[in-house]
Amino acid sequence: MSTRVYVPADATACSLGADPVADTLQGLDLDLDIVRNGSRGLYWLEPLLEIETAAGHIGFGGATAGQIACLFASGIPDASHENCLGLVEEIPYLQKQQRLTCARVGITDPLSLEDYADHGGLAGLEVARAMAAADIVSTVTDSGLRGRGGAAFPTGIKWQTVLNTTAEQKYIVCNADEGDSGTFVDRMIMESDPFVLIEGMLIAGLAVGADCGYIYCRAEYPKAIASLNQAIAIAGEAGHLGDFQLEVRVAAGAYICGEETSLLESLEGKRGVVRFRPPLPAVEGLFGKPTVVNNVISLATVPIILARGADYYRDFGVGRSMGTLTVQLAGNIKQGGLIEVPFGVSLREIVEEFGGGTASGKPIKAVQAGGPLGTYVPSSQLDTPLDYEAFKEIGAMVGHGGLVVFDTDADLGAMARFAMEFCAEESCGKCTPCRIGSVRGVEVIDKIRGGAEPDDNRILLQDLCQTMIDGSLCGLGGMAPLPVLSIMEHFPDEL
Amino acid sequence: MDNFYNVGAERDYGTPAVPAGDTAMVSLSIDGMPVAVAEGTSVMRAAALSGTQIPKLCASEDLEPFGSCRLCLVEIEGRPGYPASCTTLVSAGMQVRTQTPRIAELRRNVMELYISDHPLDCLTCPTNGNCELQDMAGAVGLREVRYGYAGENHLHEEKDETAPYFTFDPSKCIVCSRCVRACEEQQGTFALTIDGRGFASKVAASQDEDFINSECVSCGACVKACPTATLSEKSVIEMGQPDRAIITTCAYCGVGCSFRAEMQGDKLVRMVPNRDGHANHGHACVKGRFAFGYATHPDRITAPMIRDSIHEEWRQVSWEEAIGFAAQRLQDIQQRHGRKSIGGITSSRCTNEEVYLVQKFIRAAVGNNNVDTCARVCHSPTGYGLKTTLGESAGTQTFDSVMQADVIMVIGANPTTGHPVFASQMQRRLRQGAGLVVVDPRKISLVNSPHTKANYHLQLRPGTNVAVINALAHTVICEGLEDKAFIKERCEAEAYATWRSFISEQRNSPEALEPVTGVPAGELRAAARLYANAGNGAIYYGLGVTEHSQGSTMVMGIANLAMATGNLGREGVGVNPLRGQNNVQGSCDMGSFPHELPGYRHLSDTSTRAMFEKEWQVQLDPEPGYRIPNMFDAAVAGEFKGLYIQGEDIAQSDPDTQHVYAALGAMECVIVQDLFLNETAKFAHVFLPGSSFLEKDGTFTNAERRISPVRKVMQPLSGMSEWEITAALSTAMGYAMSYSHPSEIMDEVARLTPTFHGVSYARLDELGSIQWPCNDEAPDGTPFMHVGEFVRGKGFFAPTPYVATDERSNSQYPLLLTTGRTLSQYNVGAQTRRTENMAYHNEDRIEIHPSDAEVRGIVDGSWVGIKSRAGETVLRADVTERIQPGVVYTTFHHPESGANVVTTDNSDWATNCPEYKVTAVQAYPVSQPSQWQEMFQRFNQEQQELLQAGRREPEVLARS
Amino acid sequence: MTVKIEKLLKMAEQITANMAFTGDQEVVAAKVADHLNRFWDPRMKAAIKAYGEQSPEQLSPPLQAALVQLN
Amino acid sequence: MPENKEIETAGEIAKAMAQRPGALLPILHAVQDELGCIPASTVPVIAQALNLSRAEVHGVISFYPFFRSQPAGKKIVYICRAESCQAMGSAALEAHAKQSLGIDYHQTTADGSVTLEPVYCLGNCACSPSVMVDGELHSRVSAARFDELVKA
Repeated sequence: MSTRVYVPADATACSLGADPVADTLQGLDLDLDIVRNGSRGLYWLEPLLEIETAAGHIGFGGATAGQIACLFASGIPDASHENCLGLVEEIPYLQKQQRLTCARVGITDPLSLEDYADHGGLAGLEVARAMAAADIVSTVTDSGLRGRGGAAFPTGIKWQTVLNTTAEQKYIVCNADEGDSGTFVDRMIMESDPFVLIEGMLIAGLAVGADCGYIYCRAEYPKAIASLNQAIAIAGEAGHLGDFQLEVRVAAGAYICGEETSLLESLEGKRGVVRFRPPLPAVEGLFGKPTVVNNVISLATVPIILARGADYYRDFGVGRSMGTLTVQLAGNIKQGGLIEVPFGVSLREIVEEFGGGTASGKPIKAVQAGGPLGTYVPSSQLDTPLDYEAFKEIGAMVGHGGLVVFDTDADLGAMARFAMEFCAEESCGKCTPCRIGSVRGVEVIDKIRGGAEPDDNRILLQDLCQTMIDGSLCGLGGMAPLPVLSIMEHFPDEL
Repeated sequence: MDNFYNVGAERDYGTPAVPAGDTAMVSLSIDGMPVAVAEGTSVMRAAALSGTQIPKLCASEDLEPFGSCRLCLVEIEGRPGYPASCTTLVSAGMQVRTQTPRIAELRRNVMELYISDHPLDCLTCPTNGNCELQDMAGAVGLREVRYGYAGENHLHEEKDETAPYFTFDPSKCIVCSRCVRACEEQQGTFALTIDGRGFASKVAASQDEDFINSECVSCGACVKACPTATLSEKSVIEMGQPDRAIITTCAYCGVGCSFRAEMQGDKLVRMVPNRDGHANHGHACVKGRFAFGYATHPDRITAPMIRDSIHEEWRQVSWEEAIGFAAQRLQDIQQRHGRKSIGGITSSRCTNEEVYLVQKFIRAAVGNNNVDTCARVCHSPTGYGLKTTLGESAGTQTFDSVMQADVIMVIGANPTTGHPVFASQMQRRLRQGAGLVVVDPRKISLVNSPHTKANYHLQLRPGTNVAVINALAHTVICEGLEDKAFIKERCEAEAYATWRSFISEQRNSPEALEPVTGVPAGELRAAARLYANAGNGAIYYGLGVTEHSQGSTMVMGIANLAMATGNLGREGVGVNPLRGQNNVQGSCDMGSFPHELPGYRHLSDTSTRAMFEKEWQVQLDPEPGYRIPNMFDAAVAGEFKGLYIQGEDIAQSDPDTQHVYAALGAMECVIVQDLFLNETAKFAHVFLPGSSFLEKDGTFTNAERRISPVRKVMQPLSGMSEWEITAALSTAMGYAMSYSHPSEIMDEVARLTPTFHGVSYARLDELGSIQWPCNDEAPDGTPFMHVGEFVRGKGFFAPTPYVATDERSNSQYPLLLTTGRTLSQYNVGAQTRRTENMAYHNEDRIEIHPSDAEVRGIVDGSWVGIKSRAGETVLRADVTERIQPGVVYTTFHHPESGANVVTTDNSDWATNCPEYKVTAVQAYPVSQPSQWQEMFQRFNQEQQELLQAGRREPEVLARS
Repeated sequence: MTVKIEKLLKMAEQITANMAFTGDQEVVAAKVADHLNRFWDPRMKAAIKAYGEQSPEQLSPPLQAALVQLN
Repeated sequence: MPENKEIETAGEIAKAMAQRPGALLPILHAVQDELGCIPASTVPVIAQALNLSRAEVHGVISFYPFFRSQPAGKKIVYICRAESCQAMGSAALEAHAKQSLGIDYHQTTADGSVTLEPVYCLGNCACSPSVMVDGELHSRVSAARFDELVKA
């Protein structure tokens, strides 16, 4: 019997040489069954080669194609090999996690429906098919699932609105325009477990009465796009889609299209300019029809909620932050990767225990949480637990769960400038505070950093930030000042 | 009551009004004051209605809310943040605060950002004094720009001055997108966009090119929408801001747009479409908006002129002498050749009052019924056909009715060029999802243009309209799609039975007629089903219906189809002729046909005649007089000798030019009352200088029967109003006319015409405009007709056999020529050719399909000879697939084109409306103008010299 | 035949052709006569009537019948 | 490709895809995949196929950084400028890239070999700084590694 060997085909794994590893293995004169799985998210170990044994998968980290010949010199290596990481499941980084949404990520063959079903896939859809639409919605509502894209709006309530709105056509739109720096879990789901997203969308369709769905995926994710397209074809052939029309639409490099209304504009073939609200997309969304717009993670979490029940999911987490959060650990970090944990774990635990501190070995200066519009959390606040409310208390945001770590060498004044620059770069240009304000923000920061009337200009910058926050049409202009203000507050010497 | 004279600036409530209807009222408080407004109203509008102007830049009542400028932010009790009042709708019990310290600060800070990227040249800026940015900076109390002015900016963007009437100065742009939205929402051309994004966002025409080369059609909506000087009229840049405005009505097409003529003293600075205009709702086109320069063009003739023969120099004379000369000549002719040897032609470009007076002059002073109107050559079949079937010679709907139509059928009309403002409204409805069927030999732009696509384009062969309408009706009847209840209740049973059996005959089936029409039967059936199954099906048609040998039959066929499907008598449906000129409807209403008196009453009707005889104190001839073509024939035969022509260029506009020339040349006294020495005036003996619409008081009646006021904004350059000229001529002929103001003429019309009983200038002032019938039963006018009952009682199904025209292609004349209009030029072009509209269309071209061009060796832009049985001319080729093989097309805006040299004297069987739309021709490459064109050049040269010689005279006299 | 008569004849025959669908000559003639009476100048009517009396073979039968009924 | 051939190709693509709801972005992607960019000359046929104005299509193309109206160099190199990569020194990498190639962002080297573009996150943030060369993602890119990638 051949031995099953797993080599991730995940984009990050491939960027670290996974493909040549797989090719080399293919060329070996051994009875190997090579599976191109996704990544488990232990990125500091990629390419992580896994070999199936009776005891479980054993791992070999950081394999290069050149090392493969050596590793397999005397046949298929076992756990006794000096480079073996042991059982992958027992690597603390993984062991300490609670994988619900990402239960299959990195474990299964992403495009094997059989593998998917064997690992609990399709169970949620089966349950949903036997339920009334309103019951599916209330299950999701009861689970406490909140939009994981950043806004943290209760998913069930959004679905309820769409369900309640009468229309001859409704849509399910998956926001896969994951543009926040420090985030990559959407990509991982799409590359490593695309069926779970499809299943989530099908359940959403059943719940609100929609028979058409679009996945709006950023163009920077070619592997995710390919994986989704294949998975949709496979699911379709297997009859799982039924009458549901599902299509991947490729974005074109505009960050603002992650904002749901500009995403809808873009899907309609227009400039990705933000719409005012109300009307909510749930009432007048894509092509003016009621539309569920959910993030990849939100939709990918739905199947397990249906399969295991609202209570099962809700019981993870703390307070009003229920279930698990997929944290992505990035930036200057020793052990970057994906960490799915229940809400409530402290920031410090994540960056220090999971992340192992900075890559540079220097102390942590700050962690930017929640993407480019998120605040810089100073090291003094690292004991804050990861939950929406606790974060809110310190003026921070969970967002899409991305954490970008900066060491003490970081020039946070430059990062404040970058926040404004990014806003200027990515502004859709519709509203004035964002369109002009962001450009002026960069200029005022330059003046401060250049020593030109720094006190007046600090006041002006504060004023500008508040104008953008209170006056902008959407979250880009409304939140871009947050990192700036957090730096001004916590690191007054740097700006 | 609004006074239409010297009205102030237009008020702008920020967001569109909620459409009237059974809308609930919502009570809320704004700054502590209770307010009640219709549900669906924006907070901004609610505030404005209660007298509070919330600062705004991107919002405008003409456009859907957008929410980009962020100046209109307010606080609402219980809601987080600062919602934009333009995009927030009122709700019951809402407590709004429009002014708080934080809001003031926010608005000031937003304005500060705007001004940090704006030139500080207010004092020398063309919109100084009329700039919303300036006003808002004042309103929010901006006192300093803390960013300075050295930051990134757009101050060095280059100005685009390529458009003829306005400039685009991007350095002053605040990217509010009002221009882009106006182009999309109001005009429907989508010629503008925002290029790039973020700070680099800028307004761009088409693919970021010069306006003149872009898709822009110069409707001016963007210019009106612009809150700054970015898009400015060149006239304003040149003259400065106007200081007063007078509401008047456009003198171009049958849409009849209401305009604010904005003035400095007696100088017209600009024409701005009136938001309260019931036909146009604040929209305009390149003609009405900008092409008014002809009114003060040096070619205007402002002094009366006479001469004994057409080869003599003109003599500039006093009004008394000219009128006396004309009256004496006419009387002399009558003495020698009889009472019926002279006649008159009224103009659809003149006011109702002027037209009424000319027909009165002919009937009462001249004493015969030889009066006809230029509607003879455009919509006379509409009068005949609709009167016969429905009982009234007019379109059935308001323009606004189209907004309730589910399927629109456009037959033989090209609204985007001929009736652009209505086309914009129609396209808005199409964008909302209404279905569209186009019946036209040409691929007009409605067939396929941005956001407009016909479900079916029935591309018929010219001359086969009736076959197509019969096949449509056949499909409706034979597939059981008719509205049986409507027919039973509303129509004459016997006539219907006759018609039904006729239309059901196999010869009227789409399949049988396909070889005749060239329209695939399957498509035709599908189009019939679409129309018949629409909740509301509305038909709009134009001269492509009427200008045929079976024009009247076709009009009746359209009415039949509408009756059979129950598409009459309510909003959203109907049969709607799109009238070519501004006052076609009115000139017909005013009784300028030789067989009927005002209000479409036949001369043979003794009681009607008696009423007029009593009012006019004359005896009226009960027999019809000559129609225009009959006049020409009689003139050529030597039996018709004198003609009074009011504002109408028959020598250019009427078919078979050489015949018209012969007729004019044969007459002893041709009196032309016009602005310019037009083609007809070159054959005249008396020239009476007319006045432009800007110099008139009166009314025009548009295609929806809407009577709108025309207001004098400047004195007549000739010193005499046109109605005064006619009255003076009449008096000189021995029939005294004494009116002191045109309103008295309208009072007389109202006294004598039941459908006008309720019309008066006072009521027009009160209502803005009135759709007739307006009388005791309908004191505010009648938006749609035939509600509950047809004007004639029961609807009449007139059988409409298809009789092929004599104009058939053969080996000698293998192509069919059809004619039409362009957007930028109007009719014979007398007005528009004397404006910058020449930048868009400076010559008539012949459209020919590539396959027809190729076999003849014709290439795009080359000279092509066009020869018919009537004559020959030469035009440059426009090789295009808009036209089908076997068909060629041209316009006749330029006299030297000689398009009507080619058209024949074939005409509608019932009304003699010329068959402009079908002429069998041959086309071939040539290298020089036609013989006719050479003759035309020589004649024109001679006449221009005779004019110049005459016009020099007074100067010489003055010096001597 | 003068040009004018030629035209009048053409117009009258055109009217007749468009009225001819019923096939009943009497009805057609009545309709044609009514039309001419309503819309034609008496001089035109007189001219064609005179021509019809002079050269009846040049006219279609329903038109001949119609001309008799002219005022 | 000659201009008329480009127009023809774009027209065929647009026609084939026009019936899809909101088809403009997919069409623009397909045209760019086929022609390497979306030449201005192809805008009219794309607009026509979708019942859009040229202005609208132009507006859309100019909105999205991914679409280009001019052909790119043989290689398109995207350098991530986002925070995670900055935390790992991408600013220095950017400076190196611009200096060694002698071009700024959105420019192409004189020999037409490389077009340099910024990108804001490649989703590879655990292994910053990231660079994407012709769709291939690269992790933890140093200046030396950058030079190799560009040369290869």
